[in-house]
Amino acid sequence: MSAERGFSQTEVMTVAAARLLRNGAVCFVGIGLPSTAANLARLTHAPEVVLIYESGPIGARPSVLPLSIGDGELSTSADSVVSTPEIFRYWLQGGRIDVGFLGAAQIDRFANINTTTIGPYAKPKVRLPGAGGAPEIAGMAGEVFIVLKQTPRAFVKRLEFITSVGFLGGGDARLRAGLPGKGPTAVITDLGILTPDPVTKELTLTSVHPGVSVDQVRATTSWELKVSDALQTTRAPEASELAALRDLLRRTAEKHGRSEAADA
Amino acid sequence: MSAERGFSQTEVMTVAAARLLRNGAVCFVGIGLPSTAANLARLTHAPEVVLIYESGPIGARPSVLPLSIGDGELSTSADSVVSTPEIFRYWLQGGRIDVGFLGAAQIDRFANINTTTIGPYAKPKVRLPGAGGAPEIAGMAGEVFIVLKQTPRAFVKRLEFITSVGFLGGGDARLRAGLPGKGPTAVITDLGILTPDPVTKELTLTSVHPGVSVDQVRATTSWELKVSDALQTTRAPEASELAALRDLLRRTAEKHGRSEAADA
Amino acid sequence: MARIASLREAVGELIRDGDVVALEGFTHLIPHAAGHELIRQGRKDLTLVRMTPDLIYDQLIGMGCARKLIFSWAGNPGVGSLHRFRDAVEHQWPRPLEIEEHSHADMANAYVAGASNLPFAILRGYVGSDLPQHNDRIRFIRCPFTGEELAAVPALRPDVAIVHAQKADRQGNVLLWGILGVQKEAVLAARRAIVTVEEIVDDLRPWPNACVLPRWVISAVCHVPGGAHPSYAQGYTERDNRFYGEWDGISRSRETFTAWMKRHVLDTANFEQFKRVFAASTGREAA
Amino acid sequence: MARIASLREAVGELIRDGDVVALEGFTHLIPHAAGHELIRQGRKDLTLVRMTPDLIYDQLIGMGCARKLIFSWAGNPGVGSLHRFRDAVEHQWPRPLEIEEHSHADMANAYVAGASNLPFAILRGYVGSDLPQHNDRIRFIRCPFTGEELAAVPALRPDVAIVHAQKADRQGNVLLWGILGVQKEAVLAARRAIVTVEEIVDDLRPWPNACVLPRWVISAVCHVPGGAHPSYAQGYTERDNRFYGEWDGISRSRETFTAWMKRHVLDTANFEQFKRVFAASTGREAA
Repeated sequence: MSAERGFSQTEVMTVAAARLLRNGAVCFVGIGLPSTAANLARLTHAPEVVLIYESGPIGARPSVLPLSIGDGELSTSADSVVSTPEIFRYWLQGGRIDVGFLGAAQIDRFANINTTTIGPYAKPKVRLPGAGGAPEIAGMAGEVFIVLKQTPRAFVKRLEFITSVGFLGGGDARLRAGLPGKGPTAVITDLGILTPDPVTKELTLTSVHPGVSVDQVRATTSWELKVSDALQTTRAPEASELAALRDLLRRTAEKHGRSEAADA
Repeated sequence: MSAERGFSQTEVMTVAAARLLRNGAVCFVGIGLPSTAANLARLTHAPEVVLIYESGPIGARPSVLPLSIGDGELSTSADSVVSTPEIFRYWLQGGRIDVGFLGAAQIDRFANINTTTIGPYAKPKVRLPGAGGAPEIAGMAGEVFIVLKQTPRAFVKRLEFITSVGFLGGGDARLRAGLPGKGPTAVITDLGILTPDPVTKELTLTSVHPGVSVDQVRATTSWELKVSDALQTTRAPEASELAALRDLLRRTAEKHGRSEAADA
Repeated sequence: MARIASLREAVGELIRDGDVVALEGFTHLIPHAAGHELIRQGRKDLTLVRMTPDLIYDQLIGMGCARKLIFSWAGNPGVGSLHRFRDAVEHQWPRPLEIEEHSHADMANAYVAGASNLPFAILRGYVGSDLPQHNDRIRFIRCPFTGEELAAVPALRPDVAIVHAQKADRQGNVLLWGILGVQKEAVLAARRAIVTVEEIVDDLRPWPNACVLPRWVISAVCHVPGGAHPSYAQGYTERDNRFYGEWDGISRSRETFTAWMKRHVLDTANFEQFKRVFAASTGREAA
Repeated sequence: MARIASLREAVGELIRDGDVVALEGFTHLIPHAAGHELIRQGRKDLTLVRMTPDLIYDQLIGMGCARKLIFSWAGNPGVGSLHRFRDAVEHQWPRPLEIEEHSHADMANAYVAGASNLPFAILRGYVGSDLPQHNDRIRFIRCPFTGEELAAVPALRPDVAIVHAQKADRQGNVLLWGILGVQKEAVLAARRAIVTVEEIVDDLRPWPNACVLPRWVISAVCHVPGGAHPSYAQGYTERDNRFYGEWDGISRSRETFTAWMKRHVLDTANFEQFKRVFAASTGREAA
């Protein structure tokens, strides 16, 4: 945490991601950073956001962050708990999701993501967990927010494996592939926010977090990063946002009995 | 009702049909005669029979006969009530039904049935209710029992419309069509029981009910009816079977407030 | 997001002449009151969709509201024929009725495909049946793995689905239970959805894995106690089996049918008035 | 028809070397005790199927029970990698592990197809993803009505499904609730099914439309209280989140893994003994 600013880079990332979620949106949430940001939104400006987890809960309102996608409180706090096939068939594929909130191990300049392998698929250097729900979330949600920390190993020039699709080769490639929805409209990192160029769909740095330099973002991106002419500085987290986030993380740690419970 | 025998033709039909259902069988039940026979079986020799109705109940144990396929007691007495799509997908198509119990408006010598139209489809003389669940019950159940009253208009030489399949053109035609299960193994009427010839699959009179002559059955069948060399006489309903049936119908009439509630 | 509205408003605003409308409910929870309101408001040229057209579709067809019927079993359960449906099909009265006919398994799967935003469903069905010869929306495809042939049917995507349920809360979340039929699938397959309910409560208090339709998939919730009559709502009303029998007589002739519809539906302003007239004409309560 | 049996008997009689076995449970109700019993009985050459292989599959893979894994997400939820899974894929230890990899939506649909006795499922999926290039069981077909292209995947039909549930009655009917995952579909898709339960009661007393698996689709019901540990059974036990964290350390090296498995699984006769050893080694209860 930066002493003079009073918040960490992870905190500003989480708050920035949470702010993007409009009140009333129906949001398909992955565990980890996406779940932290989505629940922070729900506890601050977006009390009517509808959180859907792939394990079955629709309209979950957990009092603490789930450590897993199937934690009991997701179920007991939800409007409805349906089977996992129903979640994927009637709700995600059904076209009822406004926002898919994803994490990623690696991302390229067109917001395609890899969560499968580092190195060749048949002989991986690092075997990652795999697809999970991401390919169809990325394909079917109205729009997609991606949250991950910005490092050269994560923001790569060329993905060795595309697990889930962003804008493919850019331009109208996604549209031509027949995918509904807008695709990834924001990538929120610990350093700033990247959004796709309206025409080329290449990720462009449109906001840097307070105290972060453009050079810092460039240095942690393996491709030659485009920077917006209208680059903004992310509004610093409000005291109320920080208080809500910290309170959520404190309650979560107490409940789960370990401090690393929440990875935000 | 025949005074000297002490039971009606409808009663002996219902009892004969009920007896065919073995204890523990999983039975997909249509409303009307099939439901009466299946519930009589459950209340007499087959307490462990599992009755499934297309509206959703699995393991229904109604105290009175349902007037409709969706009566409330089917639901409250069942082991489980699932959605109608689940009934047709996981349970019927899933191959979990031992016996499909059907009624019919018309039947031919290969036990194909018509419940769609009398007269041409586009200009029907009589418009019947249509297929309902029957085409897939007839196709997917392990075996099929068909219950209907024997009249020349019902037992026809050639169906103008095949709604649900028996043995198609006979012989191995059903097998060649790729249908699982044995098809209709018994047609139970108010006069006797017809079963398919093992080779030709043509319906053959194998049992006449007490007091019924073969000529009577022939006269109510529009094709030249085959009669088994080993023709039997249906065992007369036991006092206990008749008592259970009449008690069921009396309770049903009281519950539904009208005597025509049960059509058996 | 669901808004709480009168049935008159909901039908007036959400259903247009020519719409494809599915009123579902498998014997249980049939939205009869909503059907009456369609008749009162004189909706025309509707394509009506329903697995088991029963009395309410007989009424809509007999009153000339429908251009086409998509169905799988059209009868008066446990009683016999639907006379108005038959008169329309056999004698084109009061107007010709186009029919598109399926099996239950097909329609149930077609609703699932609609709810799942798939263009079609596959099923093991129709082998040896003559139905596919009369309905070109039943086709056959091969499994890309085993080569097996399976029936394929297009998804059902009605403009409007109407269902009846036991409870809603004040936000418009809906809880139903008992025989669920295809109601959830019909609501999710449709562009707009109207739900009539027995009761509106502060808190639904659903049990685990209860069938809840969230407020944001419903267009309007209408408080219409007894609105399933002569069908029923488990825990609230009993099925009026006698009326199903009586309908056979009422609907047998065009004259008695027309007179009954005028007195009970056209000349009543809403379902509350219908219930009063029904009680007066039968000597018993409609729900 | 389900019979009530010990877990040792059920695994001994119903699962053979080389079987395709699905242990399902989406974070909730994971049948860990049954997985331990497979290891104790030394089952080999299994094809393991599971949407989210977690600790129990890490253990089965690390102990050399599996020849192949069919999955969609293999990680320690909220913690990180499955080290034994990675060691098998990256270094073929203790034996090579063939993998067949899908997405969640695909596997969920494939279980539905299996439960529905269909040879394949269709879904809107995989567009732009590299997965189909590495898995020829993901294909594409055209809608016979609209011409749209859709993904097609073969049905999952395991030899055996194993799930954990809250309750059974003495006839073997099973009730589960909360996060249901794909358990019902897995049981119905499989040829044989084993259900471990928290409790066996005289009367299930299910609420309306509860998720009940009838006795006649289950091969054996085994009374194994806490048998989901470190997963949980809603209403009975809490998820042991600490153990998920600790597993990261235990499983990181082959040596600590092997020692842990020997002490906790190979050297214990059943789940009751496992619970005692676990309590001794951690100072807390396993469920």
